[in-house]
Amino acid sequence: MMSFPAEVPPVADGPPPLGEVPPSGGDDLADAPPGVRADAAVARVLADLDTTTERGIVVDSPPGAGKSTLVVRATGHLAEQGRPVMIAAQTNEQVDDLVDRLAGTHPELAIGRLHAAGHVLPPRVTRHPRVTGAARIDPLRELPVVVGTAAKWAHVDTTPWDWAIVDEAYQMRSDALLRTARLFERALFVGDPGQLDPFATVETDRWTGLSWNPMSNAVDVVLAHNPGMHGRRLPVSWRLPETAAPLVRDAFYPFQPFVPGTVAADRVLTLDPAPSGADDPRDTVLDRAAAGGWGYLELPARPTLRTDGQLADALAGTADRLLRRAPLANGEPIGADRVAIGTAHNDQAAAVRDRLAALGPHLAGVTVDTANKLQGREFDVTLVWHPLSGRTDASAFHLETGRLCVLLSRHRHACVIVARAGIRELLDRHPTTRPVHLDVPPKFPDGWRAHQLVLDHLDRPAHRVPGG
Amino acid sequence: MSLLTTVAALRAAETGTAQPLTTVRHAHIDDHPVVLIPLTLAGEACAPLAAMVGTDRDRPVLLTVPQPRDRTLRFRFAEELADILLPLIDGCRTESETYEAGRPKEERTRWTRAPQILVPNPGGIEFIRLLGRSTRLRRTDGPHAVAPTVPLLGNWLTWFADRTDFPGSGLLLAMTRLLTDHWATGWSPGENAHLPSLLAWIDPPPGRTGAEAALLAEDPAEHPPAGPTTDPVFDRTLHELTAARDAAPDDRARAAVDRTIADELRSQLAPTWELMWRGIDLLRALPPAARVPGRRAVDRTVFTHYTTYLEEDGRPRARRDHAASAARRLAQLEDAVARYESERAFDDPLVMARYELTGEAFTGTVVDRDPDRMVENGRAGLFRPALTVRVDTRPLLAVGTTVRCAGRDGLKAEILDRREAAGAGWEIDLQLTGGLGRVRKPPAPEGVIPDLGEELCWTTLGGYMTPAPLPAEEDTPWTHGGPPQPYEPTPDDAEESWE
Amino acid sequence: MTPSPEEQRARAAELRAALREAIRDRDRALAARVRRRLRAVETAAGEGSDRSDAGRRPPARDQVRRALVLLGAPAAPKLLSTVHRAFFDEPIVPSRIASLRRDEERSFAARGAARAPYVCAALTHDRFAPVRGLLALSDWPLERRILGPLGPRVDHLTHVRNLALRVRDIRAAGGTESPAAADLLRRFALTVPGSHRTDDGPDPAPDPDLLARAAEAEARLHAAVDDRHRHTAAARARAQLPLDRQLFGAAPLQVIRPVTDLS
Amino acid sequence: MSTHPSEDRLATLRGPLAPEPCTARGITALTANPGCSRRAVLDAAGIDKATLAARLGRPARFGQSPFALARGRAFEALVKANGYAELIALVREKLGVPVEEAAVADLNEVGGSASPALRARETGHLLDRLAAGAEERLLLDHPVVPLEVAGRTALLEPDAVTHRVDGRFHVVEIKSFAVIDGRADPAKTAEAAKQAAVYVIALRRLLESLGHDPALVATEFLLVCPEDFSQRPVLARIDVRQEIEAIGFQLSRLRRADDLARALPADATLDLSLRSDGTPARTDAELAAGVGALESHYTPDCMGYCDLARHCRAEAVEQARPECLGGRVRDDLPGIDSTRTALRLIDTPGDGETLDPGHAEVVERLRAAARLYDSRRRPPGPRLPTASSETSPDAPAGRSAG
Repeated sequence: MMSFPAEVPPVADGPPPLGEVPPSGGDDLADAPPGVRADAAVARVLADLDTTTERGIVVDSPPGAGKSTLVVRATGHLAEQGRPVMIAAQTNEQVDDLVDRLAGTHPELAIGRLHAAGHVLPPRVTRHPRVTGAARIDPLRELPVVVGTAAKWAHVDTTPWDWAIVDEAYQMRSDALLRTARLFERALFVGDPGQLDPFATVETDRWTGLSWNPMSNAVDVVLAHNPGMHGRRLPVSWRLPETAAPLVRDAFYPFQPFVPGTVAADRVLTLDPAPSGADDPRDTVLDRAAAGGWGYLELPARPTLRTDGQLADALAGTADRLLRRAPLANGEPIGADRVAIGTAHNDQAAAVRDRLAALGPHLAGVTVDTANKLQGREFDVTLVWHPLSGRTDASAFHLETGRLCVLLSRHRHACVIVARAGIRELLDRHPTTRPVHLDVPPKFPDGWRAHQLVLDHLDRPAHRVPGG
Repeated sequence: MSLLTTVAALRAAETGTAQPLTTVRHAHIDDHPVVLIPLTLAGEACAPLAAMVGTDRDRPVLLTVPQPRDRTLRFRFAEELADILLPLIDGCRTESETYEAGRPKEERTRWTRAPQILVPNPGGIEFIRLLGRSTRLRRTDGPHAVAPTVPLLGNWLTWFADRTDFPGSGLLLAMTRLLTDHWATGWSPGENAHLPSLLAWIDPPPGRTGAEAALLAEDPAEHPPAGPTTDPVFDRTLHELTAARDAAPDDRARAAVDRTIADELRSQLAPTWELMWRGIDLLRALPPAARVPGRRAVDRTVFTHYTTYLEEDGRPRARRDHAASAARRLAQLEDAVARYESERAFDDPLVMARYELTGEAFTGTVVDRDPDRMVENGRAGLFRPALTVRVDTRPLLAVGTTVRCAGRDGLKAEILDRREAAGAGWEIDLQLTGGLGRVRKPPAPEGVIPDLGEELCWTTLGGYMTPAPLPAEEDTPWTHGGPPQPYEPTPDDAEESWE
Repeated sequence: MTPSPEEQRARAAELRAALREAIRDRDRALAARVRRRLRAVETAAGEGSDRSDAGRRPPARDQVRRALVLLGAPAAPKLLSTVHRAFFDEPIVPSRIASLRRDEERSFAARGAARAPYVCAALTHDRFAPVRGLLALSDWPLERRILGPLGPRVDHLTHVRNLALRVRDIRAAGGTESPAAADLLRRFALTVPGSHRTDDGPDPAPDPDLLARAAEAEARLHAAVDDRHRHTAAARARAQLPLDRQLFGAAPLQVIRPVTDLS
Repeated sequence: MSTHPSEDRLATLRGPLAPEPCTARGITALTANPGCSRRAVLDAAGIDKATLAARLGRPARFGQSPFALARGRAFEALVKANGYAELIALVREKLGVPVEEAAVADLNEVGGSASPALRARETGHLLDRLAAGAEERLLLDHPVVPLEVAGRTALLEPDAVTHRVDGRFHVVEIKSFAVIDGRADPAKTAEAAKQAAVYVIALRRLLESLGHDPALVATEFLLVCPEDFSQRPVLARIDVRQEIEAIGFQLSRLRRADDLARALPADATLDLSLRSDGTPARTDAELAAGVGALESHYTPDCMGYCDLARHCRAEAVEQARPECLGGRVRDDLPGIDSTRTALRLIDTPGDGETLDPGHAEVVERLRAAARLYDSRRRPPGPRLPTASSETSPDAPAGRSAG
C-alpha cells in the first residue's frame, strides 16, 4: 500500500486551484435523487441564458453527464424564443452527431449544417428533411440554428449572432476561439474538464503564463478574461455505472464532484459461462469485470516496445472472448459496435486492429482508437491498453491525467484494463516533477496521483487477474 | 527522432565514430556567416562578460567587459557589438531581386542576401534573446541615454532570436544543433550539447576514435565550455582579477589588469572559435539539400520585410505577445514545422526512411499501369490514371489515404487497394488524383505518369493547410481580453537599471 | 636579464592555468604553492592590487560616526557606506568597517569614556546581545540602541526621514543633492507607503518633504508598542549590565548541547 | 521494525566520519532518480559523494562559480537590508499586509550565537507563541526547523517565513535568478518550489509536534527574485501541493535505503576517513568495491546533478548499457541490457540463436531499421582530412586542429 506521511493532507482537501470553475449548480439539492439534481442543473443553465448579464456561461460536464442533451435543450430554448444561435463543435463527427440529435429532438427546427467544400454529409444528417447543408454561410445565415466545426467557422464572414454554443470547449484551442469569437456576442461553453487538453505541434513556453496563451484551451482563456462568468456543473453521470463513478470522480474530478445516475442493479452485464475446464485469465478477467465493473489483466512484468505484441494479443483475445460469450447489457445483446479498445498511441491501435482482423470478421465492428479519438464517445464495454504498460519511465505524456481519464470513462457497464505488471514500481521511481511557471497554477489532479489512485483500485483481488 | 536514429547511435557507439543521419545538408551555411561566441557572468540574467565575433576565421574580434557589474562597461560592450554586427547586417542590403508572391500574384523585391549568425549552442541563442531584450527598450535620450546603435542592435537581436524558432530558418543557428541534426554520436543528447565532445565524435584527431576523443574533450582545462556559461574554476581566476581591478589605484594599473583579463578570456574563447569553424567546414562538405535555397529565399524575404519595418516604424517588439500576434506566430510556427519536416524527407532518402519505418511512407516499383483510366462521375468522367506498386514491407497506410510522390513534385494519388502479392511482398493500387497538369482526359503530358519498373517513394507528408485568418490586434474579441493597449516603450523600460 | 612584460604576463597566465588544474584535482598544497608563485609574478609585473592606500583616507571611525549622526539610528555597514558616499562624497571601505567595532571595544577597555563617543553596538531586546551587523553611537541613549521586534522597521523609518530632511535642507539652501543621494531617496521611497504623490506607480523624483512625512506617519503607527519594548528592555539592561556590556553587548550564548540533539 | 540495526549498518559503512549534513537541497534530490539504490544508500548514510568521486578517480566536474555565490548572497542581503524594507514593501503591495504589521525576528543569531541547535530551539519557541496567537511577527529571518530524515535530524533554514499572510505561515525563498517579463527559468523555479516544499513539510511537522494545526502552514510559498535585468525584487506566490506530495512520498519510502544497506556484503565499506598520518583508512579499491556492490540506475541526466555520475557513467559505458545513449535509445531496446547484444542481434540474423519471444518483436523492428539505414546512408566518417586548406588556402600553417 501507498503510505503518505500523516502531515501531508491529501490534495483533495486543499482549496481548488486558481481559475477553477467555482462549484455550483445542484449542490443545494445534494440529497435529491440524481434525476432531480440533473434537471435542476439544466434548468439553471437555461435560466442563465435568459438572465445573465455576463458574456457567457461555462458548463463543466463530467463523462456522460448529458452534455449533448444540454446543448440540444439550450438550442431548443433559444429557438423557442426566436433567438438564432450558432453552434461550434470541434470535429465533423461531433457536428454530425449533434445535428442528428438536434433534428431528432426538434424535427420542426430548420437547421443549417455548415461544412467544408467537398465534405460529404453522412446519412444520419441527410435523413432529416429540415437540415440544410452548405459550404457557404449565405444560404444558412437566416436559419434559427447553424452548426459547424470551429475550423470551418473560422473562415466565415458574416454578421454576429447574439448567442453561440461552443461544444467540447475544453478540446478547443484558444487560437481557434480567437478566430471565431467575432461571430457571437455571448456564448455558452460546454465541455468536460477532465479530458485531454488540445495540443500543438510546436513546443514553446513563449506564451506560458499569458491569459491568452494560444495553446491553452478555450475555457481557461475565456474565464481568465471574464472572471465574473457563471460556472455551472452537471452533477450526474448517466453513463458511468455505480462501480465506476466514484473512482473516476476521485481520481480525475476532485473539485467537480458528481454522482452516478444509476445504481448497480440498473446495469447488469451477463456473459455465458466460460468454456468449462479452461482456466483462461481472459475469461476470468471478464467475469470480474461483469461482476464488479472493473477487470485488471496483469501480464508478467517486462520492459516492452510501445507496440507490445503480447499485450495487443491479450486485448484482442479478451475482446474475442467477450463477444463469443454472448454478452448482454440488461438483457440486450451487446454487439461489436458497443465494444471499444482504447490505447495511448496510434501504432498500438494498429497492432490491436491487426490482431482483431486475424481473429475473425465477428470483431470487425469493434472500435479501436487512441484516447484522443475516443473523447466524447460511449460504449457498453471498453478494453484499455494501460498507458504505462511495459515502460521504463513515466513521461509526462504517459502520465497525463486526461489520457487515463478518457480511457477509463467511456463505458456504461464494464472496463477491462490490460497492462504489464510493474506499474507500481514505475510510479515509485517517477514522482511528479514539473517545470514551474509563474502565474500557471498546477493542474489537479496530477497524473502521478491519479495513476496511483487508479492502481490502488485495480490492484484489489476483486479486479486483478494475473495473466499469461 | 526515430528508430533509424537509434540504429545510427548504436553503430556510432560500436565504431566509436559518429554516423550520418542525413545524406545531404538541410541547413543553409552562408558564404560569410557571422560566428559569435558569447560568455556571460555566472549568476546574472544576462551580464555579458566577453564575446568572440567575426566573419573571418583568422581575424576574430574579442570584446570584453572587465567588470561585468559595471553598467557603463556593459553598454560599451553592446555598442562595440553593434559596431560589428550592424554593418554586417547592412552589408546584406546591396543587391535586390524581384519575385512573385501573394494572391493575386504581384511582383515584389527582396535582398539577395540575408545575414547568418552562428553560435555554439542553444545557450548562445538564449544569450542573443536576452541581450536583445535588455537593449531594445533603451532610450537614446534622457537620464539613462545610450548610443542610438544600442536599441537598434536590440531590435535586430530580438528579431534573430524570434526567427530561430522557425525550423528551416538559417538566420541564427546553434552549431551543436546543426551537427546533431546531421550526425548521431554514441552519447546521449545531453552530452552532445558539449561542442568539443560532439566535434570529437564527428571528426576525431588522428589516432583516436571519436569516443576516446570525446571523453578527453570533456576536460575543461583543454576545452573550455563553449559558453555562454563559463567554467566555474576559471571564474575563480576571473574573480581574483576583477577584485584586483576594483582595487587598482589608478587608470594605468586598471588598464594592466584589463589586459590580463582580456588575455584570460581570449584563452577561454579561442578553442571554441576554432571548433566553430571546423564545424562549418564539416557542414560545408555535405552537399546542400534541394530545398535549402528555397528556405533561404524565405529568410531573405523576412529579412527584407524587417529592414523595411525598421525604416518605416521601428518600434521595438513589446515584452510579451498580444493575443492575436501570439496566435499568428503559433500558426506560422506550426506551418513551418510541417513544411520543414516534409521538405527534409522529400530531399533526403535517409530522412524519408524514418517515415517508411513508421508506415507513413513506402517505396515501391511500378509493376502495372493504366495511363488512360477514367472513372465514372456524371457525364464527363474523371481522368484517374492507375498504378500498381510492389513493395517489400507490409503496407500500413489504409485504403483511401492520399499520398504524394517524393520524386515528383505535385504528383498525388489515392490508395485504392493493398494486398499480399503472389510470390513475395505486397502490392498497392493507386489512382493518380493530382499533378497531371491541367488535362482532364488522356493522354497525360509526357513523363508525368511513372513508367513500369520505376521505383518511387510515396508518403502522406506534404499536405499543408492554410490557417484561417486571425483578427487584427485592434479587433481582439472579448474572449481574449479585448483590444490590447498598443505597445509604447515606457520610461520604466528604458530606466530599468542594468546592474 | 629581467623578463619582458609580455613574458611575465604569459608566465602569469600559465600559473593561473596551473592553479586551476590544482583546484580541479583538489590538490590544496599544490594550489597554495602555485598561488604564491603567481603572486610573485603579478607583483613583479605590477599587476597585483596595491591596497596600501589607507593613509590617504580619513579614519573610518570618523566617517562612520558622521554617517550615523546623519542617520540617527543604528545602521548596517552597507548603508553607512552608501550614505557616506551620497552625502559626504566618498564611500567607506567595507573591510575597514568590519573591524571597527572590535577596535572600539578594545579602545574603550583601555581608555574608558575618554574618546567618546564610541562606535558601538545595537542590542537585542531579549538577551542584550549585539545585533548582527549594526553599528551605533555610544552617546545615544540605550533606548535608541535597543531593537525590539519593531526596531528594524522603526530605525529604517528614522533613516528615511533624516535623509529626506537632509535633502530638503540641501535644496532649501539652493544646492542639489548628489545623484547617489537622489538614487537612495528614490529607492527608499519605494519602501514607505504614502511617499508618492500619485497612485500610478513610483515617483521618479520623490518629494523629500512628503517622504519624511510618510516615514513619520508610519513610525507613529508603531511608536506605542516599539517605545514600550525599548523602555522596558533598556531599564532591564541598565539594571543587569555593566557599562561596557551596555555599549558592546552581552557575551554570546554558549552552545551546551551538540547540534544534532534537539530532543 | 526497529531501525537501529540498519542505522548501525549505515554508520558502519560510513566509518568514523560524521555524516554529511542533511540539507533541503539534499532532500529535494530524493525526487531526482529515486530508483537509484546507490544514491539512496550514499545519501542515507551521509557519505560525501564529491570526495568519494575523487577517490574513485572521477571527480565531479561542476561546482559553483564565486560570482554566482556572491550574487546570491548580495541579492538576499539587498532584499533584507534596511530592516527588511524591500520584503515588507513586497508583502504589503502584493499580499495586502497592513502597515501596522512590521514586527520581525532575526533568527540568524540567538543571543549572539549562530549555533543551529540554539536557533532551532528559539524558532520552536517563537512558532509556538505565534501559532497560539500570543505574539505577532510579520517576518522570521532564517528560522531553523528540524526534519527527521532517515533517522537523522536535518536542521533546515528557509530564507524567511512570514506569518500574517492570510493568517498562515508562508515560506519565503529569495533566489537570485531573474524574472524577465514575468517569466522565470522553469527548472530553477521548480527547484525552488521543491525546497520550499521541504520547508513546508518540516514546519508542518514542527507545528504538529507543538500541538498546533499543521494547516497553519500554507501550501504555497513566496518566491522573491530580481526583476528583469535589475536588482529590484519581485514576489510570486507558487502553489507547491504537488511538490509536498512528491517529497512526502519519497520521505516515506526512505526505509528502503536501510534494506538495501543490510543486503550488502559484511565487509563492504564507504569509509572516507583519513588516518592520523593523513593516509586514507581504506584503499580506493575497497571503496570501489563498496560502491560497486550498490546497484546504480545511471541515466545521462545524472551528469547534471550527481557528484558520482562520471563514475557511474564509466561503469555503464563499460557494460554498454543502452541508457548511456539516452532515454530514446533505451526505449527502443526494451529488455536488451547492452548495446553490444543489440548490435549482435541486428547484424547476425542467422546465428541460430533462439530469440527470446519477448525480444523477437524488438529485434525484428531493429533489423528492419538497420536494413533501411544501411541501404540509404552516405559513407560514414568525415571527408575532411585537410578541410581548412580547402576552404581557406591562406590559412596560417600553425593552426591546430585539436
